[in-house]
Amino acid sequence: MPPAAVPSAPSASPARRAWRRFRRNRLGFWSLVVFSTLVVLSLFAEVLSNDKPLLVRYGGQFYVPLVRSYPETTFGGDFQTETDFLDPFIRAQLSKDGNWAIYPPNPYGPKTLNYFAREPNPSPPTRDNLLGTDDRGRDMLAQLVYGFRLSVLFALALTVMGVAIGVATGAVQGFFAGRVDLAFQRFIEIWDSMPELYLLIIFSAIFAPSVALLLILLSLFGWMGLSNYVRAEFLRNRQMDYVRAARALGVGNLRIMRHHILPNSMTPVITFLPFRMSAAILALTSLDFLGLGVPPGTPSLGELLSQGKNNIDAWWISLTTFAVLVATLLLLTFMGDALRDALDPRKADA
Amino acid sequence: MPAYILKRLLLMLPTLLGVLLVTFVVTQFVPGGPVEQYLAEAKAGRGGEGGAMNYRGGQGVDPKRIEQIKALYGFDKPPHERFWLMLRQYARFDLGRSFFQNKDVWQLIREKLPVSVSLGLWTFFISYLIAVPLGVAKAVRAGTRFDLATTLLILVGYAIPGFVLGVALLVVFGGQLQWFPLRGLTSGDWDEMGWAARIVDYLWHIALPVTAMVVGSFAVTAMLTKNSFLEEIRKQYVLTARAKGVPERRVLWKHVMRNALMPIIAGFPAAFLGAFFTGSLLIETLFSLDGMGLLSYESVIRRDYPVVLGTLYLFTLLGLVTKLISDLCYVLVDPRVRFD
Amino acid sequence: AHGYALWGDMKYPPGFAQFDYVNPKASKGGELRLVSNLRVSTFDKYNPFTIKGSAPAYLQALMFDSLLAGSADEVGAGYGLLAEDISMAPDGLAATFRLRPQARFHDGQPVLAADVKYTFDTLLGPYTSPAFKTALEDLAGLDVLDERTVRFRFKRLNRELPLTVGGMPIFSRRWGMEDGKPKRFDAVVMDTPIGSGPYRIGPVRFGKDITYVRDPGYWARDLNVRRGTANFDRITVKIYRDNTARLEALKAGEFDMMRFFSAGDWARRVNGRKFDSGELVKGEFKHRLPSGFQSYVLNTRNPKLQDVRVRQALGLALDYEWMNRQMFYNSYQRVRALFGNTDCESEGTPGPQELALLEPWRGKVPDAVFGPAYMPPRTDGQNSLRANLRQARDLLRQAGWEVRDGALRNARGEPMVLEYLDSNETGARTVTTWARNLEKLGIQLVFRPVDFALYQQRLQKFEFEITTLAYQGTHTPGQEFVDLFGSKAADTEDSGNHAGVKSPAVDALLDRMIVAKTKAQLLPACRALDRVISHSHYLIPQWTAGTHRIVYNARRLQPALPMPPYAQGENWAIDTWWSK
Amino acid sequence: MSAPLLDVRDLRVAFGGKEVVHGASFSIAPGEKLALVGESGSGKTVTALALLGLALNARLSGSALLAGRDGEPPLDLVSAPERRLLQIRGQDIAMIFQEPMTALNPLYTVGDQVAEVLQLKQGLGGRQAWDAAIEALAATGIPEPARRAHAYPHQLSGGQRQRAMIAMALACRPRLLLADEPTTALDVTLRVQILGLLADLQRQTGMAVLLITHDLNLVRRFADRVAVMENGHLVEQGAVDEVFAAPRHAYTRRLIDSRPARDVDEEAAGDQPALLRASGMEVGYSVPIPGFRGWFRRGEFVAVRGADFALAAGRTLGVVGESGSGKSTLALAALGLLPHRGTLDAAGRRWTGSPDADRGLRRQVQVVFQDPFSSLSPRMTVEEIVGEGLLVHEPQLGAPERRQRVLQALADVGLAEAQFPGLLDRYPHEFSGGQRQRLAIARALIVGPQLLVLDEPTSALDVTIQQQVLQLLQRLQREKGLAYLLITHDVDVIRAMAHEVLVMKDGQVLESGPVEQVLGRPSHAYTQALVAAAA
Ligand SMILES: Nc1ncnc2c1ncn2[C@@H]1O[C@H](COP(=O)(O)OP(=O)(O)OP(=O)(O)O)[C@@H](O)[C@H]1O
Ligand SMILES: Nc1ncnc2c1ncn2[C@@H]1O[C@H](COP(=O)(O)OP(=O)(O)OP(=O)(O)O)[C@@H](O)[C@H]1O
Ligand SMILES: [Mg+2]
Ligand SMILES: [Mg+2]
Repeated sequence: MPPAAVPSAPSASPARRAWRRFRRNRLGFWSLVVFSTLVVLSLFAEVLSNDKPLLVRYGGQFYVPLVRSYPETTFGGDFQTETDFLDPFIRAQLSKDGNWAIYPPNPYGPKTLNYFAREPNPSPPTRDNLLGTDDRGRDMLAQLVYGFRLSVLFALALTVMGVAIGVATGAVQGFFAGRVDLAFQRFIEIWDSMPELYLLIIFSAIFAPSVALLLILLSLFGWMGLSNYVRAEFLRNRQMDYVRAARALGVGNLRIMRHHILPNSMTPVITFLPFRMSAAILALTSLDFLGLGVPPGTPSLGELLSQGKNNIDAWWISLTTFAVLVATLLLLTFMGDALRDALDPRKADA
Repeated sequence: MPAYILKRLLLMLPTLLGVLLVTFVVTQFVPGGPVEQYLAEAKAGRGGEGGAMNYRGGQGVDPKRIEQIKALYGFDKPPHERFWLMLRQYARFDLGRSFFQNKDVWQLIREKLPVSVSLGLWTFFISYLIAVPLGVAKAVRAGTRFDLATTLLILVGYAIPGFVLGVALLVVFGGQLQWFPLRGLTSGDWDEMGWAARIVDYLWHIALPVTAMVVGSFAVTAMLTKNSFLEEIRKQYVLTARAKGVPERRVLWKHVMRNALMPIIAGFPAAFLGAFFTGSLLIETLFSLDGMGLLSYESVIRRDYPVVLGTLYLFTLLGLVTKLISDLCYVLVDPRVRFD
Repeated sequence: AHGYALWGDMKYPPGFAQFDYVNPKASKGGELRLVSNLRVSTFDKYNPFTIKGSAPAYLQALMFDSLLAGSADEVGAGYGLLAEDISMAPDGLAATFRLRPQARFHDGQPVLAADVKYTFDTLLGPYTSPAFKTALEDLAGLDVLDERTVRFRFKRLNRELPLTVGGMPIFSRRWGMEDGKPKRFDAVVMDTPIGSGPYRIGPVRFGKDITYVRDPGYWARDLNVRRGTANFDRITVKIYRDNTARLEALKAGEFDMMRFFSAGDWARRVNGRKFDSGELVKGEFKHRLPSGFQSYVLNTRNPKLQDVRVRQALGLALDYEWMNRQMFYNSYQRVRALFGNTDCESEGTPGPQELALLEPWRGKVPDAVFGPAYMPPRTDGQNSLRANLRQARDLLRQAGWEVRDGALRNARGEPMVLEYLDSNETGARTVTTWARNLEKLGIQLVFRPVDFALYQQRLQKFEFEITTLAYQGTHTPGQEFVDLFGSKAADTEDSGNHAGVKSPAVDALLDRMIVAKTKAQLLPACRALDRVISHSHYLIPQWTAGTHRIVYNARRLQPALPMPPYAQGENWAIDTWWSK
Repeated sequence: MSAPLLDVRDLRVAFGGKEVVHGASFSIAPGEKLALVGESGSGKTVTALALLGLALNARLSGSALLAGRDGEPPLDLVSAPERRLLQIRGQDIAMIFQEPMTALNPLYTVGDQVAEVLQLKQGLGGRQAWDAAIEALAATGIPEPARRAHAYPHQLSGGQRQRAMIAMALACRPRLLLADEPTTALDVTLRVQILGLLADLQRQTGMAVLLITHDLNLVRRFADRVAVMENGHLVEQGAVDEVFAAPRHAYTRRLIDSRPARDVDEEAAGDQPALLRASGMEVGYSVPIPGFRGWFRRGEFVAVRGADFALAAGRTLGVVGESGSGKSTLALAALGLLPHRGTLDAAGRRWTGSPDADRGLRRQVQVVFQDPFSSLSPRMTVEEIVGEGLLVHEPQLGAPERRQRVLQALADVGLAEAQFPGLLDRYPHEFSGGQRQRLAIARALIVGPQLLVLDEPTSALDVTIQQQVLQLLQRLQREKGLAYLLITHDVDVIRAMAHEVLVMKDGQVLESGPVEQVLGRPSHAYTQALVAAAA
């Protein structure tokens, strides 16, 4: 056997090699770095953007409001409920003799109203609110940070759910074909033309809105397109020799689907992944008008967008949101490209 | 083949029945309906031009009147009977009359068509006309700076939600600069215009809404085109064509194109017909256009069940037929494909 | 008589020349371009009365005359338009109208008693909007006495009813006639209405705009109630579906006048070149229309809201001054109580007549009722929000609610969580601040938007805790208040008593109110009721605009200034302005 | 020898810095037939493509002078501008590609594709070009060319497609034809026909042919001279007879020696019980019936009718027959992957069709498929592929033990970690064809079967590798007493491997019996033709 006929010898596990292929796509790799940094940062949003100080020294004692909540009475206030550290009264208390407090870089939380703003809401960028406020007087920067977190996590979850359902149903149809396929296709056709809006209205009559409910409802209807693609791939791949080979080996259907056909049918899934993600981000807001969106007041990019539309003169709302959205989408797309490379072992790694 | 087509047509029956049944059942559980809305109106007293709620007290509406109203909307019969009546009606392609408008559903659809067709078709054509060549160019120049730059561009376009872009366009080009009109499909003096002027006027009116709709639609098509082109370009027959001495341009546009665009071409009829009936609620509202998007949204929200069910019936039917046509197109475009 | 007034005190004497607020020498001609303000912003019929479909904006007002015409500088009065004489039966249970012989429909035929009867029969028939039936609930019947005389019979004494019937549009029997036979009224759709009003339908583009043209031979053009009105030759109503587009169109000069309801729009977005050049003018016209009572309604069926101290505490947390400054650009006034801007409003300490009505209920109503009139808490001046919240905290403590484990809890440890129900999300913006302040008290206010139909359903069944309702004000409160605050209504699903008010004191005062025969009897009852309701904190008053905000094109339009105090926004302009 | 038509000097081709052809020099005279041989991946196709300027993304150096027409100066193909090359292609130099299915555009009729060259190169109008295309198709011996011209590639048989390819290449009467393995995809009988055809055409037009192949039988029959390529080096060239008689280079020798050799246990089966026995076995595919009846029922196409055979341990039953005769169908049925009628005993049991019930039997009957590449899941590593059988049949094994067994099985087929670092984590595409076939064999062997069904185990491999695989199979049979059901259409392979033979045509077993009898004294006309073609 002439050794030269064999490509250079790698000796790393498949996962490592996939990772290497991923890294070879520089754009994708750096997108991943930036994106994960952003996500991780947003996971620690509470430290970065919060109305609670990180550390307070009051009356000779230390307090960590970020972790524990202290009633206002602790700092000489009136109320037993949690302290509002933006309140001038409390601020005054905390800057009296020897007391001090360390605030996060952006001293607003996701729901904090800048109650003591000078400008009417929405206010353009000022020194207090670097990116301005939204139409309720909440700090835009905080909104973006928390909105990004919620939107991305939600989109991830929705995408995962959609892909899971889509792949599973597509796989079943494609793999078993014949009658199963025929029946399932009819089912999809019917399901597809369900009056979603009515179902949502009915649901909203029964349940209070929550992100989880929204996730479930949107997942119920978001899988059909993908399912068809996966089905087509499965229909094609089930005829392949390697499937036959696995059958001849006595491998069960489930394992054939999972280990043999599925990895080779993922192209459409990955191609549409970034688009699905961004669609999911926008979907967050699509049901707001029914009162079915995320619980009101929850910061989300979608809500900011519709605020931007309603307050077109408040450019700082739409522009910043839009920037975040585009950046996210670009990062996702580049990552998707790299992922496709990574999952294709035929691409040379190293 | 005729046998196959007939078989597919027959398969539509259970699907249609299923769709109608499911929707009908669902509507039974939706809160609020025309009768309830009638009662609410009765309670609010004279609505009209005052706008705000002018409260007149709710001493209750005469039960006899309620029965009358129920009969007016056909709710005096039990559901199964209504369903059966509806099916009989649909079998004759009678889509019924709107609860809230003095029109039958056919007429409503016909009225909304010009807008939907304008928006849909132009969006469809422009997005294909730009996205497909762009995808090809990207494929040929894969990995170059051009590829990257255009990717960036179309993704930015994709990321702007149509309604936000629409508002921005409206304010800047319609309001501030006044280059484009703010509403409608045509100008007021349309009827007095000559042919050329009419065409110009029409294009002038749809420029903004179509732009708002089109910008986001490049990305997916362009990317899809690019990927399938890249796939095809590596195939052996391309080499054969080159070896024959076929110039590069011809190789691309004649040999590769047809293969690469197979899925897109085959999807054409569905997308094309879809363009007739899909509306965009937000764009239509924004530019004061009266199209399908608004109709379907309003009928859902106002519980105009005949419109909801009638359009659903029609569109499902059309959708199934176009799916069949799509499949047949596949056979036309790709001689290898066979369905029977 | 030449007119009718609720309490018999008409401002204009018989044979008056014209209303004071019109310019009899206003030039006639020109065009007024308006934008449709209807929610369903298209039209598919010319019949404004049927259930199905929607008619173009302003059609009813411009094309149909009524028996009486109101004046905009006086309340509760109407002067003969189609009718030259109105006479009341001594018991007030019938009103007889005699029609003017010169009154003509658009088809040139005289307006006769038969037409009036036909109109009312139709409006009360099965094919028209139920709203007419509701409004004419107390109408017992209508007799044609002779060719030009009709008599309306009433089921019970209702001082407003002559004005109500007098304000109904009158149309011809021949409208919708086909081959000499009348069509079913709901089939009268695109048939051009045969009214007797100053305008007729001109060029129409469906879904886009409609133009009304002035009838040069309008029979009443020199009548005193019409003199100086209907000055424009053409009135075009354009349809824009979207707020942004409408605003841009205004700035672009697509129409001449537009009324604004949004404070944000008014303050931030109504600007641009045409404003700088003075072509477009932002006019704020102060009116004296009843302020109504737009309020947060607290549903006292909910055990948590049964204690008046809790309700008062909730109101103390509402920082209206902040909202007005931060969100409304200081453009609103606080609603004070039920009868703002009317004679029925309570002021100062109760007078002797009021005391007489209230005294029997001492102890059963809050003591504050006997003190000064209700004033919503303020947060400017010496009263800061913190002070209000402190007071609220004390009230809650008295009511048995204390903060424990980060939430306000009662003795059983139940947290105070309230749900605010709304039919869309725009309300969230204003509720947010309130919720924030309530949080300081340990109260969680959950915003719950639902689909409109569902919202109505839940309101009908009183399945809500807090919501916003905007009640329109009135100068002549009557029967409807029984439905709003009466004990019986509290137990009737579908009634207007959303707050669930069940108080014998209120019932008694309502009783006094509706049996009042004279203004002197009515006013103390109203004022006393006002005190009881507002001091019981069923409603947390919101805000109201004291002005009409109107942008108009000063190059094309000449406003008829000053505005009469009871003018209704754009109708004032349509009626009395003229073209430059 | 007249002045060369094409003179290639020190041609080097590099892809992205990696040189794959290292300085090839050769020349072709007009009317000459030069064969370029060498195993897969040695650089033959790349050399040919380089001559046409079609080696995309490749860096070329050296020179390739093509003599000018009618006394024009010669043209260096390596440095010629694209514009000139465009004229040359199809006109002066034409190429026939390896794979006729993928080399034709699936969406155009073959007539269109042939006519396109004529239109482009000879400036014919549409009508004329079409007629000329039909003529060209006719010249290749396609029956009913006028009708076939309207056919799409997929509607033609492999042989017809190859002819269409040839017609396309020859349409403009090029001076040089580059024929890249024009026959690999074809049946033995067709192969002979096509070469005859090429020879005829060449005689008529006097064109030179560069025949690329790794089939030495072909070379011997067809070519005047031969050039041998190994790893991008042209190691030897000369007249065919000379090179074959006295190969100077070791590699050439190896190529020539790689005809399959028989090395099997010849002991008669005797009383050994049959591992696989079929009698009257019929296998059918359900196919749609056209017309109205087809809505409710499906018809049946019987692909194997009434096959009887028996196979004992340690023996090989060879199945030969032309393409589509039902060989693979027979094999699939024997594997229980297709339902059948008649009786079929596999290791004394019957297939039930349920994966669970059949599991025991699966362990004893294993299979190696025709195309090694497509029968290996492209996204599974060697360890997963080979170890999967253990997962299914010996789930109790722990990971380290399983890995041990996998390594053992790979060693059995001659793949060792020492030779291929990181062997277990590689993917199939990282192996050569022969190695892949070994993987497939290892996958089958690891579960310890007694019977191996081999569906054309060597057809996708080149000669040297084919030989290795056959030797491996022979060794395994000797050592483990495996029985083989060997399907092939290569008579040489049957000769080397089989004890008994089954000849199939149109689903029917034409004849069967011991190998010497069937191949030595073929009684059936078809068998005779088969044997003759392979000589
Ligand atoms: N486009 C390319 N990019 C990089 N390497 C290539 C390219 N095309 C061919 N090669 C490499 O060049 C070498 C020679 O390939 P070539 O196709 O000429 O082999 P061959 O002799 O024709 O083999 P076969 O008999 O399998 O057809 C191989 O190692 C192959 O991997
Ligand atoms: N799934 C199928 N449905 C219908 N007919 C089929 C199917 N598979 C194969 N056939 C037909 O069965 C016959 C035998 O096919 P089979 O694959 O067994 O041939 P083969 O002898 O293996 O040919 P080759 O040498 O080309 O591999 C052929 O005529 C083929 O067209
Ligand atoms: Mg090759
Ligand atoms: Mg086969």
